[in-house]
Amino acid sequence: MARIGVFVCHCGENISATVDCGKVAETIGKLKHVVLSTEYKYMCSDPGQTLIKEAIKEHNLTGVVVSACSPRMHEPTFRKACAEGGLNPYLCEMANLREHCSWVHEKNELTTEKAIDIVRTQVEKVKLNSALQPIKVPVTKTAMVIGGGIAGIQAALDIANTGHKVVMIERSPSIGGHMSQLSETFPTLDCSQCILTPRMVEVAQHPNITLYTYAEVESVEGFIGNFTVKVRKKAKSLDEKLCTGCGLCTTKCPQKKIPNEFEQGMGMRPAIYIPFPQAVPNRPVIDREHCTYYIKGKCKICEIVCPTKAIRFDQPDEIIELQIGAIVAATGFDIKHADFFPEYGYGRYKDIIDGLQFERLASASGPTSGVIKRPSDGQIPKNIVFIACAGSRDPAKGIAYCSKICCMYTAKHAMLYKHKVHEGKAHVFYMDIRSGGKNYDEFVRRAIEEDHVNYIRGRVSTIYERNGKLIVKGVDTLLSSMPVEIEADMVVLATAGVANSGAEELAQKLHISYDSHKFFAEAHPKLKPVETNTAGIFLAGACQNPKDIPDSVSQASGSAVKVAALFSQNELTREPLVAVVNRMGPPLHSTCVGCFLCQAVCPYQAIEREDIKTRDGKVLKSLAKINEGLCQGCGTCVALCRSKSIDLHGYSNNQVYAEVVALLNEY
Amino acid sequence: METTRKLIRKHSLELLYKKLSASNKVYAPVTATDKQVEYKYNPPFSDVTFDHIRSTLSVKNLVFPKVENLFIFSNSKTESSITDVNLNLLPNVVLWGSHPCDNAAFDILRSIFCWDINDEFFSKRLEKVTVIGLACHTSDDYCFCTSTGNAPNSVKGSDILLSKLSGGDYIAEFITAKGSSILASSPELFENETEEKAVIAVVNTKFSHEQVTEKLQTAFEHPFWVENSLRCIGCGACTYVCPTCACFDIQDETKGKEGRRYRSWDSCGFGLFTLHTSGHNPRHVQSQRWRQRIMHKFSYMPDRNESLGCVGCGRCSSACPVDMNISEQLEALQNI
Amino acid sequence: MKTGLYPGCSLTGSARDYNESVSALAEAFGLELIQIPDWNCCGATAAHNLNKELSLALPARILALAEKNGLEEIVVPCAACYSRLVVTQHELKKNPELKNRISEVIEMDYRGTSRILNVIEWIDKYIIPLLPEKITKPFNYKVACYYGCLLVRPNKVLNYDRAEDPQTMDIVMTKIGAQPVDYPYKTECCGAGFSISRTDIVSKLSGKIIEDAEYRGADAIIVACPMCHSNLDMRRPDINKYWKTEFKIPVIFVTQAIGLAIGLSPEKVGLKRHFVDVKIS
Amino acid sequence: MSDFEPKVVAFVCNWCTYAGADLTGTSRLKYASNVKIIRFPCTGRIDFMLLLKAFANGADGIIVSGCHPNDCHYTSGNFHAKRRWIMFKELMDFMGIDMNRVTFSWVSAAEGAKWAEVVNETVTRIREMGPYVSYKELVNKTIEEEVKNE
Amino acid sequence: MNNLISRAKELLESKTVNVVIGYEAGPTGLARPAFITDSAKADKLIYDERCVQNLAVYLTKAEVKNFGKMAIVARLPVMRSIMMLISEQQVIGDNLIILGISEDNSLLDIASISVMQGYIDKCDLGNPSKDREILAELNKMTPEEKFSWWQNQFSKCIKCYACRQACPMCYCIRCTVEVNQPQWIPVQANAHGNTEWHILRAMHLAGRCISCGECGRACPVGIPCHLLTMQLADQVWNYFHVHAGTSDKMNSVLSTYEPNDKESFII
Repeated sequence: MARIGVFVCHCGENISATVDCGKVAETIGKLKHVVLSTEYKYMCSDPGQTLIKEAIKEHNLTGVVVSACSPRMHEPTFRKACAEGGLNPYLCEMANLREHCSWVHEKNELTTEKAIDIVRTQVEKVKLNSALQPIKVPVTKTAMVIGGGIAGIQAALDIANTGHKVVMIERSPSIGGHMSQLSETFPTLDCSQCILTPRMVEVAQHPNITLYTYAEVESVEGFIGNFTVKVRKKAKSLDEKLCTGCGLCTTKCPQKKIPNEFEQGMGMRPAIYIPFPQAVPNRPVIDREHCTYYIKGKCKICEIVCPTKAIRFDQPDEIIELQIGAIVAATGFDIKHADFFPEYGYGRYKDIIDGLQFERLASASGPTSGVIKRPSDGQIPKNIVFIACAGSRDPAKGIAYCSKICCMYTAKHAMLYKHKVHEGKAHVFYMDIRSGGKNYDEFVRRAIEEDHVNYIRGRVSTIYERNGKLIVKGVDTLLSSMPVEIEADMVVLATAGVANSGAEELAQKLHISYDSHKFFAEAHPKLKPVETNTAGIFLAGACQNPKDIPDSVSQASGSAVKVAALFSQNELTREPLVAVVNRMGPPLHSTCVGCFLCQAVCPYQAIEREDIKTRDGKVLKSLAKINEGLCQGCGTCVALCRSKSIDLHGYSNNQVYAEVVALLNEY
Repeated sequence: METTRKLIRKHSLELLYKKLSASNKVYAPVTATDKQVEYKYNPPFSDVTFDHIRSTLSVKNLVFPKVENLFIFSNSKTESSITDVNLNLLPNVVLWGSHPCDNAAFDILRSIFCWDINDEFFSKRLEKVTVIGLACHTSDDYCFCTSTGNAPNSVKGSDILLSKLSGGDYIAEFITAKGSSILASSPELFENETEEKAVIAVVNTKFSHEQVTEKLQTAFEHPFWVENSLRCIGCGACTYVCPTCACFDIQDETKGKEGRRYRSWDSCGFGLFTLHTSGHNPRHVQSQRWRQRIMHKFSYMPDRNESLGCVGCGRCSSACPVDMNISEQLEALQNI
Repeated sequence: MKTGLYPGCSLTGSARDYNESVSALAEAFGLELIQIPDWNCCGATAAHNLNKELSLALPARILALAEKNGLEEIVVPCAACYSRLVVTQHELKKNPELKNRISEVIEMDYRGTSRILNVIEWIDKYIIPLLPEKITKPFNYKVACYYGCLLVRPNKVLNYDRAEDPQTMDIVMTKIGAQPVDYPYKTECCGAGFSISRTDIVSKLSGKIIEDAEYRGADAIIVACPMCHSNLDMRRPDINKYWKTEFKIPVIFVTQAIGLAIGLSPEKVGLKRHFVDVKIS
Repeated sequence: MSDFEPKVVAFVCNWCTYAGADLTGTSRLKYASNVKIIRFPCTGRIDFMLLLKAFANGADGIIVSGCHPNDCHYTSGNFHAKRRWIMFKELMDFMGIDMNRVTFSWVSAAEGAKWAEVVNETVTRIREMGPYVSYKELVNKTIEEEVKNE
Repeated sequence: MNNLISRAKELLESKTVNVVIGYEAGPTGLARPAFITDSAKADKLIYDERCVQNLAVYLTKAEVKNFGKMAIVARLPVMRSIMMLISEQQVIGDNLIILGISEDNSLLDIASISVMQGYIDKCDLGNPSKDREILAELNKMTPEEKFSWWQNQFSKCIKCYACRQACPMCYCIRCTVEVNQPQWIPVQANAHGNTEWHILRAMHLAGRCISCGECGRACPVGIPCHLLTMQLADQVWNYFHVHAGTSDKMNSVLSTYEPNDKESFII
């Protein structure tokens, strides 16, 4: 027989000022199975909690209803108190008399009556609560970092340095990401490669890090602490153990006219190539799409010249399966390209380039060895226009957000230009200058004041070519509000930062959510910016939204700590408020009929198929089975299940039904 | 027993109907818009049908309602109290125009409900019912009353039996004291019987129920059941329309402090009918349930209740969505 | 299917040449155009600055008349009218209450089911498929396609072509043998809003449009809007006076160009009504 | 019917509307006390049968509320719920069961004021409509008849 | 019909299947489901307008499943039911041979599930025209009229569950009405219990009903309960542009969603 204790809290006067707490306690005390119904000024205080603990023992309570504030506030408090009093914490419910009653109604009888209804409802519910045990799942202490840019590198190193194993997956032939393409970095103008390369090498040499480049995630199954990840190692057409990285093959390859991705298409590379001199690993791969042998069936010059006979034309893709405990997604971003800006003439006029292309032009290792030469004729531009917010903050273009990094790198670009072309004129069209960050605004001011970059507040409507010049038509909204026309030799568009290609597919493989721009979604915009809604998967860097290097690195370190915290436990405990499929003895085994429509509604792929078999392996019946590690307890499957074969701990059919009845009927 | 027979003209029949309606609830068949024949309380005489072969449902609900309250209860913190149903408040009912097959079912139901202990609900209700039966002048392929020991003009179960004359008048046969009292209270409505013979439907005998009963003694494991019930979809239509099926379920329904216990119709055709809490089901496939239905009516009841559990009305066959024709199966069983 | 035609005031007044070319094309391609009976002013361009309900009621009445006459699709050659009609349909679709209110105002049932085509859409749908066999005199000229503002804006409402760099008219031109030039002024303002009050602004803005077309070697400017046409054509003397130039480039409606390409006479397509001589035919 | 106090049950999700209603409280915004809340983890958990149970137990009105589309704590529970309500509402409309007595809303954890508005609007509407007699009759009349054994 | 019989014989003789599920004529002249296991008895098979029952209902019945490989006579609604049953993992397509019957009662060559899908795609998948007319009439009624119309219908219901048992999609081994903790649906066949039962049934078939009308046909007391599920089938099409039973991969409407599903009643 149920023995329920009810504790009505006054919350100082927060509740008792409008609700007659004495009457509530008295009325509830008359309910069947309520053996104790009492009131107290502050239930959450130490004496209040002690009251509960003692009552549990004294009255041998089987259920507790604390009638106080919102369970979103103090449910953990009182569940803990019950546990300390010797009662299973899940046999405690809260009746929300404050936020949902005393604070929102006037003092009168109706309010007290409502309070009684609310408490009665919880009493009827708690009678049907079951004692639940936290769910324990083991943890595989190996992390996977997807993406080898600066965020991924930082996360991998931080995790590896805590002593845990890390697998890093990078889809291009080298790690380094966009940072390796940059010339110099704001706000210090130190060389990007110089600070990045040591980190890249550290990754390659770290005993706890296994690096797979030219590899992509094929599938992810499982749950926090227990992921099974399949990785496709694309064929490099190379025996990496034999290759010394001498690079002879790359110089002899006859196919040399392939736009170089690392140079943002501003240079060419051969079909067998090392993406850039500092690449890690410093080994070539054959780009099978462009390789003459794969296209025409003959050539094999690289094989002939290779001194160690390392070329393997028949190498297949390899799928490896890894057991992983936590995943850090650090897949970075891309920038909006080409035909997105027809009015800016990108793609039509050679001398209109994007920010990353300018980085390569300005880079000492770039196609022009760091001399700012315009692509069309190699002339040094005398008059250069930078357009910030090319696409960003433009709802009409479908990108309403600020790409965050453009203001700063545009200032840097203008500065670099002025440092290299002293007599040149640099103009920047901008909407606002967003230079929040340590030493950021000073940096922009330096561009304006010391380097005399001409900042024009206004947008550019169109760019077209006339008399060999690029006519940039815009408006100056600060001085005259009149149209401005600049005859430029070159234009640099700070195009919007967008989600990397394949982000959506990867998110679907990881079962994490993503926003309408395909950026990965954090679990909470403020309080859980590193977590995703899928437990055990964390975010680092610009895959979440455009970020600069310090932000990416900070978040990467944050995600590393999350992983390390997870790996500090041998097993995980989770709230047991999960769904469960009923089971019974043969011949029924369960009332589940195995339609598996629940699999379709589950946002977490937490519903598995379980085959009931005879001893000789014949399948008698297939049932749905909830994976407790994955289930988050939303209950959508419960409401969908036609035969009511699934139920949800904490919100069971019996409980919610009893709540409806209790709320509307007097007892 | 020699019974009184009188002639009653059609217009007098109407007067009788009105007179009975004044002091009783009269339960009479009408043809609904969708061609279904259903019984209603006190329909206008003009709506009452005299030509139906069978109503969609039997009239067993007069004595065995779809839902019957057994008692109501209320709980407080410390005690529970029970209030019985006051059966004395039941109204008098005249069942008008029901056919001999349906009327014969009352005795069979009594043999079930009052087999060992008297089911008060059933017998109190039956006590209040006066049956003015109507002999069949039409029949169809589903009818097989003659195979179950009944006849289209059997007086079993009727207090008065009306038989139609070709001109539209009726012969009234007074069978019981209840019936005779109606004659006594309204002698002016009746005339003496003439030579004319009533029109009675012809229902051919399809099988010998004695022979069926005998065959069933050894037929429990016969493959017949599976072969002939594959198409049965396991609904309860046959049992719910049946005038003699008497299985029920008992439930408590509580709302707040108060609640009630009631019984409602159940069916042996349902898979859950015999499902144990353990998950074991002694009749776990449909063929076993179908076998149960026939066995119960043609073997177990003759054995235990000394009467067949079937009156040959043919309702179960006509209601079946997949044409599980009971007389066809019984015919076949007789010859296995 | 029958297509309804909403001519609006321009096509019966200052842009009769446009109207003639539309009719000539319909006739030449065997297309049935039914003028919406009892049509009224669309309210452009003043009504929406003065009275929102009025500015919606006027086009709604036109659309309701089309619905009433069973015209599921209507072509609106004038870009201003087109804009007003589409905007109205859009506004009333998202606001059912307003829709009921407007129905009351116009005392007619308005459902908003008509499909509204601008002239390019009409050409794309009905003329382009039949065009190849019909071309007898390919329009072998360099053309600057001038879209103006109302044909493609507001893009969110019209959902037609690219607002900043439209292409549809250029594509139509290539189909009749013309070579569109790269023309940055295709959606620049012609100053139509000031065509009565500040003609100097019109001259200044329209002048730039013409100048760039000539600079890019175009033989003609192609338009699909009566107001664009009147500013670039009728105002030409003022423009030349303002800029002290001698611009001679003709301004031709897209329908006229197609008409010429299929061998219709200049008179038939209304070319004789132009202020700037069209010497290219 | 001037003294008619409607009984309104609110089925809300824990993460948005329940939290939003908490915010209404924290903001001390007042609303009609006729509404009582039952908490669910997600609108996806809310069985359509519960709405019928609420009516059967004497509710005159119902509020169903959860996270705005795309804001679901569980990513998609509210989308599934939306489809369920679309179908349910169509069925109820077809059967003549009055869905004007049910308010469906999206109230986020930040929309404390909206919650008060939703409640007050619903209570006002139900007050005008009066008690849900036809559903109550459906339940009570038959029981009464059965109790009387007619 | 001869084609059907010879095909059935061929399948049974070659042991390709163990049973052919089709129709035979009963003693009263009605057609009824038949299970032919012996080729000698295949001559009993008939196919004409009388053959109305949806045979797909048998594919999930325990005693029928025991046959293993089977052939089934299938007109459009049966084919759509089979699609649904495969998509809901109740039937294994490989175990089935479809003896398709066209609109004009001729035997179709349905070699595989994908061929069946091709056939279904070409058919009119809306509700039958006679039901469409009744639905249109009902939809014209006021809410009060609808309520009393349906209450009048439900008052006849005896809860025999013939509607459920006849429906191929109602294959649950435990129906919600049989759940008593909590008792979702009142057990008794009264106005309340009947109304909620019919709501439940219709909702559970939303997006899954293939408009065969079998539930209404099976009802011994003549409640046109198929109109409820058909109305929802119409609405599923209106809202989501989906017809149930058109693919063996499909998830039903209520177990899937599109973020931009349109509704007008959520504030």
